[in-house]
Amino acid sequence: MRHFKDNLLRGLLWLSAFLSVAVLVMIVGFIFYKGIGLISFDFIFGDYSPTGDGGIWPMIVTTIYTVLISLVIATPIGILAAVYLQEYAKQGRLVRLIRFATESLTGIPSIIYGLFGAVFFVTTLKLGMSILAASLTLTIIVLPVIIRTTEEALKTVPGSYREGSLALGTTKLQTLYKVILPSSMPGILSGIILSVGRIVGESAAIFLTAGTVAAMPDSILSSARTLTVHSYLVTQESGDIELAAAVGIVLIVLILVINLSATYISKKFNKSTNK
Amino acid sequence: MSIPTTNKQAVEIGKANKRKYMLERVSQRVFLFCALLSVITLLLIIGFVFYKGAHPFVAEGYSFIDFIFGSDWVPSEDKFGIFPMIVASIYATVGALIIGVPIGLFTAIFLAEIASERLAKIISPAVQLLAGIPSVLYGVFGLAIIVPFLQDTFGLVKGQSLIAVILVLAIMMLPTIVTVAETAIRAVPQTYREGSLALGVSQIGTIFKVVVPAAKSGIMTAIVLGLGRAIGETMAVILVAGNSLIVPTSLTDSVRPLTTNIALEMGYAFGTHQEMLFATGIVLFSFILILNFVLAKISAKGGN
Amino acid sequence: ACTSNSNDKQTSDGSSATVSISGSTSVGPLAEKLAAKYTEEENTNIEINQIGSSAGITNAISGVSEIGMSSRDLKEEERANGLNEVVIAYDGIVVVTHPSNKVKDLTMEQIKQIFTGEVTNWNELGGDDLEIVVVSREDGSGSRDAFQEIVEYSSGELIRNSIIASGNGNIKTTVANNKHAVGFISFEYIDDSISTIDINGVEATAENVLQEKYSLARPFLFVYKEGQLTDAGQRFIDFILSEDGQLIAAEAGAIPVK
Amino acid sequence: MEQRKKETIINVRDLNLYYGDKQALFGVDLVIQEKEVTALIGPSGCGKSTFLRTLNRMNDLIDGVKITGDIVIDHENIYKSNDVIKLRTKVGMVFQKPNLFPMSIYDNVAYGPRMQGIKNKKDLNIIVEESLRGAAIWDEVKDRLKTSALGLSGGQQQRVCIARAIAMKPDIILMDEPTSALDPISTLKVEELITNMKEDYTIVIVTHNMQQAARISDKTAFFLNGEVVEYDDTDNIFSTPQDKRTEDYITGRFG
Amino acid sequence: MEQRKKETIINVRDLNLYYGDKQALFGVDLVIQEKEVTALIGPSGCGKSTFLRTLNRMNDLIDGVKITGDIVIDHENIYKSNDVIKLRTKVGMVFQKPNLFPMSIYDNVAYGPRMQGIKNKKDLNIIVEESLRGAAIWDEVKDRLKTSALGLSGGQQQRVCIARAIAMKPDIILMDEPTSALDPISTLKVEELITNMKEDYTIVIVTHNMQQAARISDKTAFFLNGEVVEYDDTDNIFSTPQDKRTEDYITGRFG
Ligand SMILES: Nc1ncnc2c1ncn2[C@@H]1O[C@H](COP(=O)(O)OP(=O)(O)OP(=O)(O)O)[C@@H](O)[C@H]1O
Ligand SMILES: Nc1ncnc2c1ncn2[C@@H]1O[C@H](COP(=O)(O)OP(=O)(O)OP(=O)(O)O)[C@@H](O)[C@H]1O
Ligand SMILES: [Mg+2]
Ligand SMILES: [Mg+2]
Ligand SMILES: O=P([O-])([O-])[O-]
Repeated sequence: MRHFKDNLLRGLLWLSAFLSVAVLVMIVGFIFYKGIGLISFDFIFGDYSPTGDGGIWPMIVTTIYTVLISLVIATPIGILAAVYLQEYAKQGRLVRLIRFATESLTGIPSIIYGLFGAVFFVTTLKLGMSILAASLTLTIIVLPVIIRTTEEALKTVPGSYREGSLALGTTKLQTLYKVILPSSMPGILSGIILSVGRIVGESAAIFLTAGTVAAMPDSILSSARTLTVHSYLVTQESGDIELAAAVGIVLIVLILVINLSATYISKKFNKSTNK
Repeated sequence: MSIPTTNKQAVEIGKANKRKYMLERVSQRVFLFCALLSVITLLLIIGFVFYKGAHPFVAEGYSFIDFIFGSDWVPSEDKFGIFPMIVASIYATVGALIIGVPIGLFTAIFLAEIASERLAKIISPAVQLLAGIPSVLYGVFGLAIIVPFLQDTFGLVKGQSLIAVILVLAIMMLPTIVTVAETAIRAVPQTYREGSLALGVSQIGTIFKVVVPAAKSGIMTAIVLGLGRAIGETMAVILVAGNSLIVPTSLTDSVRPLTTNIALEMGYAFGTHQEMLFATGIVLFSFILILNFVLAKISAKGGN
Repeated sequence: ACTSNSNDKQTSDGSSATVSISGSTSVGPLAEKLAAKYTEEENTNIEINQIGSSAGITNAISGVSEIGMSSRDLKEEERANGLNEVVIAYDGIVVVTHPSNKVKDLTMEQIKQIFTGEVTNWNELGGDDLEIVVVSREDGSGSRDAFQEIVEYSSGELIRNSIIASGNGNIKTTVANNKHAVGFISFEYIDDSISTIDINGVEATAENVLQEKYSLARPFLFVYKEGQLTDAGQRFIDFILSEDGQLIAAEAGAIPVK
Repeated sequence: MEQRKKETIINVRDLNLYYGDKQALFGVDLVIQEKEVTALIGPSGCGKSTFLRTLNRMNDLIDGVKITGDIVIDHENIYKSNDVIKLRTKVGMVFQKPNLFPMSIYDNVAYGPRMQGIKNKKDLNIIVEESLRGAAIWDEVKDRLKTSALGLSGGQQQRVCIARAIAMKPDIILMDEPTSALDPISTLKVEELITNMKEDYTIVIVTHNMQQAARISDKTAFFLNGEVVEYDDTDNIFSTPQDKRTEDYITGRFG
Repeated sequence: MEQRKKETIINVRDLNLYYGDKQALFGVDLVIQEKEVTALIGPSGCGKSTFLRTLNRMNDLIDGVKITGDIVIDHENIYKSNDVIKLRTKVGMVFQKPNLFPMSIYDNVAYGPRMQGIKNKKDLNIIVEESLRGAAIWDEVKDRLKTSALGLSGGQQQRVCIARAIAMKPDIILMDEPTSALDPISTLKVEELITNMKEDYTIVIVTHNMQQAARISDKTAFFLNGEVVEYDDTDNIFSTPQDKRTEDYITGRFG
């Protein structure tokens, strides 16, 4: 009986993993199958042309800008907020409020962020439709993700590390950046990787704040079009699935590169602290 | 005689340490400020949405009850009822949870506990990659593969349906759930596993009775984040939902969830129509807040 | 960089001015093509954001953009803000079905019956015994407004369980993948994946529109606030209305003003 | 001694164990009689824990561990059979550091029996009480059985760990310094317990406390650098060690 | 005894400690002389660890802990001063379970000094070597200083923990059963070390090993249920305990 239940559960575990992987293979396979025909040097590095035979280089550059700016702002704020919640705050009303706020933020549809960004950053703060306004909106979107994952990572650091360090007459701050943060780095990093995904994949919030200008941005105050917004417009308006998929291939490769570099950095980090 | 542990009046603090304490105090303020930023933005967003969305009810004499329970949404004829969308949102979210959560958690367990390190090292990053695929592409995939598949396999007149939405959302929440839950499960101390295995408990028994419960908090986070993705998703859903304005009675009906309604019409809306879309946002908000509240209660109960 | 209109951008040393335009996603592609041609010769920077007609009009009113693009007529409240409008081209709308559909010709009345749910099977119209699946655009869409006005039914009459697709491309993909479906799109988007329906025996072509034989058409508008249009903006509009500009519009699938 | 007539229950032959490239056990031969207490002593890092963990295959969990040689328990070559669950039900274990689960005290002790299918509340209550009494902790926890086990002090936790192992009624119990976190009174209780348990169980215990080894064990094995230097009746080891190194170690302690 | 002339370094008066509602220490009074070894003994859960942790305010880390009473260390009321850093630099600690950081052995030992601003490599090298020698672990780890400290066996890890505390050159060192995870040889070395350290440091040690208390300590305090039952010269405690409960406890051990 026990055996049967075990085997059933084990079977379900394998089945679930298989399904997840199968879905992944199907989606990525679909995107590559549809889009690979359009991929060429000119497509990736060429300038955009509205007649359809141009490239997507301006969108690639815009996408990289948004990822970098959003992360540069959101990562430190998110980590520090998580540190406050886990390491400093006494469990109480304030913490519950902050947690509740963070959790609620994760559930807000991006379209609402987009509308908010369009009114607050674009109009009220007079940033105009721009990469900066979009990045600030994205910062709000990924902040909860970074906070939550960092909190979980911090929780896994054994209390004995904190005691060991504090008993040596170090401050909380020293303990934090010498012992606690290094030990929770892999968890924090997975949060950042999730955030990159969210930023790169966002469309609704971006096109309301950065617009859809299909040209190389002059500065972060320029209005511009990210890869995802591009594939969104292409799908909605021209129904050109091949083109949307081709942009998708570029997106996937871009995400892959970002993830691999993040993993590489985390490995280096671990080497210098652990081994 | 009592000595409070947090004594405010400083008594002779070492010179070298003064700077450290200063830094400590300053940094704590900075940390607090960062933590409060999410509260501030939440308040700003709520304020903004409510300001816009409450206007028709406060100033233009529309009835909120009619808005919630009305089943006609014809903006050009001044009819704003979102009942079908509320029902659609609930069905779609619950459906996606029912499919996505077990598969996601089981995949996470598989990767953390069952798969060889080699296999996990290949699959985990691949699943993380899925998290990065833009939702539009999921929508395209849904429109080009899932919708025709449903049409052909079940002989439907149209594949744009509640079930298509559920499938797409379930797929979309997978990577988040798998990644976060896997991290949490891996973090469970090895001593728990040893303790259980040494009692002659099978690996599977150990996983489900000791390891998973010990990772509960992280798993809840995974579900909350996955749920967030499902509720907040618009672009993929627009493409596969069909967006019909009917109260769904079967999985094969076309539906229009709340988010979709906002995204679909916001670019074209003006005046009261636009404000009603913000009002839809308020309903969505309440929906999310209630869900978070329920989840928090559940996880608190489990914590005892 | 488009909060301010082009006045601020125009510098005395003769470097390029910027004209910011935002609005309809139907007008957007045409505007992009016109701008591409125009900026080849003129030292002007034209920013085009495709964010929907209403958003574009709002931007034109608030000054976020210099010019708004609309694929529908202005509403009373919008006009009240002192907006000017220029028709830059017309756009034909065509009813489309799955290529396998035998029905090739319908009357206006039949189209109305389809979209209001009076007719629910293709065999009532001489086609196969297949249920009809209606695909429409979202409420507020310029295309839908125009279509309903000409076919003469209201949003409230639209059959309830119709699929609502959020763009020309989306309608096209949906119809191309469903042998039950019928929808409507702009002329620009016609291709082999769908089949087009003649109305009262008249084919959907630009020529037939110009000769007023084919009535499913609506204007593409540029709107701007009185006094806010810059020289650069004015010159761009002039270019569009010129012979060269209208030629480009025709090539792009739109119907010239003259 | 009359125990001599007892049967061999564990037979270890030429056991080598490697952590990756690093060898931790070198050709260990050891024959353990049933219903005796066998003590493993030796300096830190000599491989006592490692050896102990081979007996219920807990080393299987560590990546890169390689084992050669044979261990026969109850006529079955445990590294040839695949039924680790049966093995571990038969061979219980108490670890060096308490490793209670994040559940209530009751649930910790009832965990093993429950997983074996015992559902009846009364049966479970009896098992839990008996086991906790057996581990000399019943009186301290009987009023808080439903509170989290992690709120106990280290010593209390370790005794609940022992109770948890006892609850499975195994044939053999492996103990890795089970009393190193206990106070003398509890230690004494546990030692008494071990002496009593000898009637029913075979016990293999790692200890640093030579007095303890002398007090409770029948046989003692002295480990050094992954080898068994000397293995004999406990009396002989402590009175007339054969090997110079054993003598050094023992006298070093009491010298 | 000549130590009598030594000065009081720790003076505890009427100390009560509560974990939330639960009182764990009851009116503890204790005067500790400098450059002596004071042993705290008592059954499991009696509050020894809790008391020890009040001396460097490690209990501050636990939510809901409330303390009343006074602890004066080196003429300073430590719960009136806000400088915990200074306090903890002056009062080092070794824990019951080894708690090395996931860094190299070298970095673990150099951690404290580095945090105090010592950057010079040569100075650090000297401190690390001296501390490791002091903890009787230098020979075992000198060739792998740069490898992870978590790869060491429990006993080795605990000795590195002691080295880490020594590296801070504190006045007072608190030790919570520091040798419970050590084998006899290392234990002996550490005991010797403690006896030597007495020249420079004041040591407060929690131990379950009464022999150890007798061997190394000058004073012994016997705790029971959060109270100090008896506190006196170690010789007196073990030869002529005044309180019946002390006697029971001690004889229970050796009875
Ligand atoms: N997981 C592991 N990977 C690599 N080496 C290990 C591992 N566990 C133990 N070792 C090494 O194997 C040797 C034996 O370790 P073991 O823990 O068996 O010693 P021990 O006799 O139990 O010591 P102690 O008395 O301190 O518990 C030690 O040198 C240790 O460093
Ligand atoms: N964090 C805590 N919260 C609540 N109660 C606690 C906590 N830590 C310890 N206690 C309780 O306080 C009492 C004293 O515990 P303490 O750890 O000081 O005992 P001890 O004498 O050190 O025992 P041992 O010898 O087992 O280490 C015990 O009853 C214990 O259950
Ligand atoms: Mg060991
Ligand atoms: Mg203790
Ligand atoms: O041109 P529309 O996108 O408004 O139909």
